[in-house]
Amino acid sequence: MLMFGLYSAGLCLVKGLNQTNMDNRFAFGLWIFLDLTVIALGAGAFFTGFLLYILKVKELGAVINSAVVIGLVCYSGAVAALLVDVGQPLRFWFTFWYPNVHSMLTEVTFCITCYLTVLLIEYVPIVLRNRRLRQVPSFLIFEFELHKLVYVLAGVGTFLSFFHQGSLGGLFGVLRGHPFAFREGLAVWPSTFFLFVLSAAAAGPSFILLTTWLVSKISNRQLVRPEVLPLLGRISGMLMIAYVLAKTVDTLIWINHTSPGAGVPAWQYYSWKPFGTWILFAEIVAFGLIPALVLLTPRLRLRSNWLVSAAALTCIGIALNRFVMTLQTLALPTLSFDPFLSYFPSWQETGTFLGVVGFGVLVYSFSFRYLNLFPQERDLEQPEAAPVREPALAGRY
Amino acid sequence: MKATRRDLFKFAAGGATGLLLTPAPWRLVTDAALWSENWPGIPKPVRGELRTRFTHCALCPAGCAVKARCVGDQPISLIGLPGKPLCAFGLMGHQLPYHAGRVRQADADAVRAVIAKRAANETVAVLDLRPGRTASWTYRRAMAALPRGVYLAARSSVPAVNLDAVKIILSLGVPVLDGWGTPSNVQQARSHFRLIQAEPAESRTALLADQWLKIRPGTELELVEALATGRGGAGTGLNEKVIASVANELVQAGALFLAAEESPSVLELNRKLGAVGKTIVAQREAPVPRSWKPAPVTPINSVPERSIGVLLIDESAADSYVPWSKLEGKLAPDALVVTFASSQAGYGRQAKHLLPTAVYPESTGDIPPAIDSPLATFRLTTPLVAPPRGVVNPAQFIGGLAAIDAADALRERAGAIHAAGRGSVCTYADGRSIPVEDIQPDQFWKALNDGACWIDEPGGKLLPPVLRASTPAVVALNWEKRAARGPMPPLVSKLYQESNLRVRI
Amino acid sequence: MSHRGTLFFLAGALIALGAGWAGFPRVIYRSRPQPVEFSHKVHAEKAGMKCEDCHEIRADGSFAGIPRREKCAGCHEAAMGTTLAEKQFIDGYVTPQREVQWSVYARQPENVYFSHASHVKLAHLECATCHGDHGTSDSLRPYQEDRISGYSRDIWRAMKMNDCVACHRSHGFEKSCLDCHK
Amino acid sequence: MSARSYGMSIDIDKCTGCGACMVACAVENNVPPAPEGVNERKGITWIRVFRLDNGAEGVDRKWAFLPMLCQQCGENTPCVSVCPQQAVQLDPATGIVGQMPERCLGCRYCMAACPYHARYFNWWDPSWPAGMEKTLNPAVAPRMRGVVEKCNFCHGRWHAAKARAAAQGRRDLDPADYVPACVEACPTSAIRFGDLNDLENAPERGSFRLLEKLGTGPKIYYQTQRDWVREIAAAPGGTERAHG
Repeated sequence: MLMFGLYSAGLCLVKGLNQTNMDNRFAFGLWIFLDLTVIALGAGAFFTGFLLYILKVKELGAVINSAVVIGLVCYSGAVAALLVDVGQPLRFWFTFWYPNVHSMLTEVTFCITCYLTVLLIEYVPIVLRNRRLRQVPSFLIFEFELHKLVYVLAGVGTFLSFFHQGSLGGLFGVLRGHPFAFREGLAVWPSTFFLFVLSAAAAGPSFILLTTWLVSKISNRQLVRPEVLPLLGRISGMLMIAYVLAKTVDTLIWINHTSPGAGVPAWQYYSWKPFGTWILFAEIVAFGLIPALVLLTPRLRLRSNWLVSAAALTCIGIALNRFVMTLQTLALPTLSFDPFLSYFPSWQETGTFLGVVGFGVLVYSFSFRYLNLFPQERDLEQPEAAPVREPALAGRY
Repeated sequence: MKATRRDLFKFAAGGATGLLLTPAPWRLVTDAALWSENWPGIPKPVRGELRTRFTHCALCPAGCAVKARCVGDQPISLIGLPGKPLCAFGLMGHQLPYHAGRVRQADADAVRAVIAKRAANETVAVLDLRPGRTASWTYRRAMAALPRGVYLAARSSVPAVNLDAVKIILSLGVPVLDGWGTPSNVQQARSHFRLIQAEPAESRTALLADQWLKIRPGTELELVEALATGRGGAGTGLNEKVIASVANELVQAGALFLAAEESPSVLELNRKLGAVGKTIVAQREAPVPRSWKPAPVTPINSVPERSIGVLLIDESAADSYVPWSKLEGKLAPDALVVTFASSQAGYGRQAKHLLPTAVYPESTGDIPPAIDSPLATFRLTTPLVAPPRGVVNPAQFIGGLAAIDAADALRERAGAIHAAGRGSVCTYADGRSIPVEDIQPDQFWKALNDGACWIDEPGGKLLPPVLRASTPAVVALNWEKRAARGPMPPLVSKLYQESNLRVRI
Repeated sequence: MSHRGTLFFLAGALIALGAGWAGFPRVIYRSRPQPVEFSHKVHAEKAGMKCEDCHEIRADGSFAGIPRREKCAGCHEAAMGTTLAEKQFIDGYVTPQREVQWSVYARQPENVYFSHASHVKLAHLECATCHGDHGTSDSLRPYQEDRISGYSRDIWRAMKMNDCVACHRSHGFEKSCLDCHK
Repeated sequence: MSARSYGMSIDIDKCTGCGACMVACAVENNVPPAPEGVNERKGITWIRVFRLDNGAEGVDRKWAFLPMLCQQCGENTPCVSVCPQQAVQLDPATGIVGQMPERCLGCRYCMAACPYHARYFNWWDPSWPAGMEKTLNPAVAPRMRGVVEKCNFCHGRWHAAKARAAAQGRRDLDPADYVPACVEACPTSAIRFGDLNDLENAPERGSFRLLEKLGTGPKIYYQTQRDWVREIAAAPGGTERAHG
């Protein structure tokens, strides 16, 4: 999978982006959509860190390491995909050298790069807990020092990711040219900015919940105390409900005010098959409200299959939202005489992304194998970890 | 003492830190980005002094005046004269020499030898796809000189259309607004004639016409019959009312012109409706030297079956073509077919030999008066770029077969025109118009080469054309058909491929 | 122990510094001599010529750059002096009518549009302002080209974008990139 | 030098869809011909003529041609604010929205931002048939693969005009000095170009702009006497009428 990914990415880099099925209308394709999704799901890292270190929700200590690794995996993957996505990767540093401070993308790039480094630093102590490394005294000292830092890091991390999650939303909220995506701003940011933050925060815990559950199923070991997952669920649920409310309000404002203001009655967007109003319904109710309610109902929450499926729904809901923001926005015609277009990724695009996924799975499973991702695991005195089977994990996204 | 692994780490670390304090890494990063500005494959345009040169566009019989912007001697863009714009294809003309499908090499001498041998006792025929040029005269002289030479013209009779007198045009699939006549003339006349386009395809002319009769393919002549007789026409797919109203319009209109590919019934109807002599008039040609003894123009139909031993086709400048099926029958069993073309797209498929020719704007020659110019004109296409080695000049080649030196034919004709002393010459550089009798022959010749047009004086009444109603269906080339039959400038991809503007019909 | 460590560290640092500062510039630039030995000094002083006598601005505002052979041949059809350089030039280029393949020190990237006309005729800049003492130099130094970017080193000396911007800014001419880029 | 605000006024009724503007533009700005198998979705045409029809069938069916190019938006220009590295600029001196290929990262965010789809990405390395690179225009630099490009009102001609004026000692341009290629080439002079600040170029009454309500202040004005054309052209958001 990794090899295939590298090959397709190589094709795109050497032969150019003509290898993809993107075109002048679909300037963004599979990659951007999935990057957004992945980053949203990776948000678990910052938010758990936030809860644990800043709000002192101690129970989450059980999953923080795993969360950090997931965050690292998601972000590094996304960045890798982005480097293939741009036409001139050699010029990536221009953004730092000649930044355009008004551009959401600049904000995104800055925050993501910084946050990636933060994640790396947060990753170090986890690595250092590895038994063999612990034999080196100087590393031990280093780790100790680092531990004092971790609160700062968590703080910084939260701040950073808060911003870029938002800016990612802003990316499309500012598209004045696309009434379908354009939203009025609160302060300097369009409403999507805050919606994205909220949704990411909501999806993050759910995703951690999912992975933890999945890993424990695969390695059939109990990794965390039974109350941790429901807790994650509850957090996710609360945020989700908040998000759904906010989203509804925003949508109403948009339908009745923003969009008509730009000269387009909102119904027009949904007159294009297959994007009927059902997509709006699915986004807000089916994959928003319902899981949120499930997660907030204690009885259901305690049943693992309800819990897990609700979490899954949440993640899907977020993915759907990102899909709508990226691809549907571009698919909808703006001029009366241009057509509604559809787009299907080429195998090179898919391949590249699969490669990223493969990389993620690899990193995660190695960390799981050699590092102590779930501190409680040892307290629950389980037998020594069996090596994780790669493919079994592959279906995570 | 021995360096441990840790020391090596330290050493490397030191190296790294040190390197960061030097320009090297930063410079490499910058250079990588700069390299992306001119990595291999990005051509560098040639710089140099900008010059302006004039010529005439030879892509279609309109022969528009061309103002070429050149760097040094290389044209980099073409543009029309004020009030006389070029069409989309004329604007790309200077790229034609670089067409990928172009044929460049052939053994002309071997072919010449073969033809010469057979010409002694077989019928040699020349098919001219743009009659009325000086080259055409060379062909006719050569065929007259050969023992059994025949000169075939794609259009046996070249009538002119007096657009000023036209009040209504019924066009049977003729691209009146897209490659027919001189764009600027048609544009100006458009305001005072009504255009009815009878055509199956959704061509641009059809879209822009005042009325579009969407007839079934191949029912043009049935429509003509219906219009002439007032009966039938069901096969066209139009209802009687429409046909009747059109017929009525045609009769009412004082001066009309029925554009169509040559065919007896069309000419008949034109006569009947009184177009002939009023809007359809005789094409006038510029004077030619008295010493030139031309062979007659033979209508293709009157050529005996299986009689032609050697068929020479001049495709180098084609305005229309004769379907191969119409020619096949005339050829002797072992006939030798040689075509002069710049690509395989045309008759190249049927011909035994293809002799590569220069393309506009490499070629030297003249352009016959446009179909919408009742006055005789004489316009040269002076080459803007040098033709590649190995191309053949059809006129000189065919002239050579009959020991006629056609190298100076153009100049001789210019001399004859000057001797006639009629008309005036308009020079493009300064936009002046000088009566011919006021300038010397060599000045006249120089002016023509530097970009000027000789126009006959208006005087004299317009004569009705000599129309032979016995020629096969000749297919007029609109731009879509041209694109299919010959090389087009590479940038036509903008029109046909990268946008939905034009569709190949 | 730690001593040794620092030692190694410093050693590495020193070597890297040396390589980066001294070695790198030699490696990165490809250097080639000009085809003909030419002295601006001689032409300026002995022949008393001015820059624009050879490097003219055409009527359409474009800059002719380095004069072509005909221009040189105007004076050097036959040898005027006794120098070997001139003899070589005449035998090598004028007589066989070959163009000289000069390498232009100040050749800007393709995407730059620099108008000598506006800088000389409107802003009345001296040639020396940008070209330094090139006009009085006695010999042509070898042309140095960046191996990776393929640009002349002199751009990096005095004609970087920053240099242009600095001057434009100081005169309040900084409008947009498209002022100078194409 | 007084600040200008260059703009166009296009008479849809005069446009015959001949494509001269598209070709002249490609020739002037060194836009390469399409590589194998490129369609209208990946092709590069700084100006593109669209074919409109009134959706009726049979004899009532009517057509119009609408030349479409970068609308040079003058107010909160969508593509300028989104570019992460200042590769897009609204030149205050000319009102031209400029694209700097050598600065462009190729993120295509500006293309997503443009409501007129007037920005084009170099999906391929630029390539011309052997020998044809001799015909390139020295006033315009060919773009490299992986960057965005668009109409800049033939900025190379603006440079040339400035240089010509400078050679004559003039700082300011006369209207005749500077005309984009499409305007020069249009056989029916359907496209007019000029400084919108000058009175004679002020848009006529009844002329409209595309997607005005987005509030991007485009500087390309369109005219038509035909109501159905106005209705279609002015209406935002794809209607069922739109055909590929």
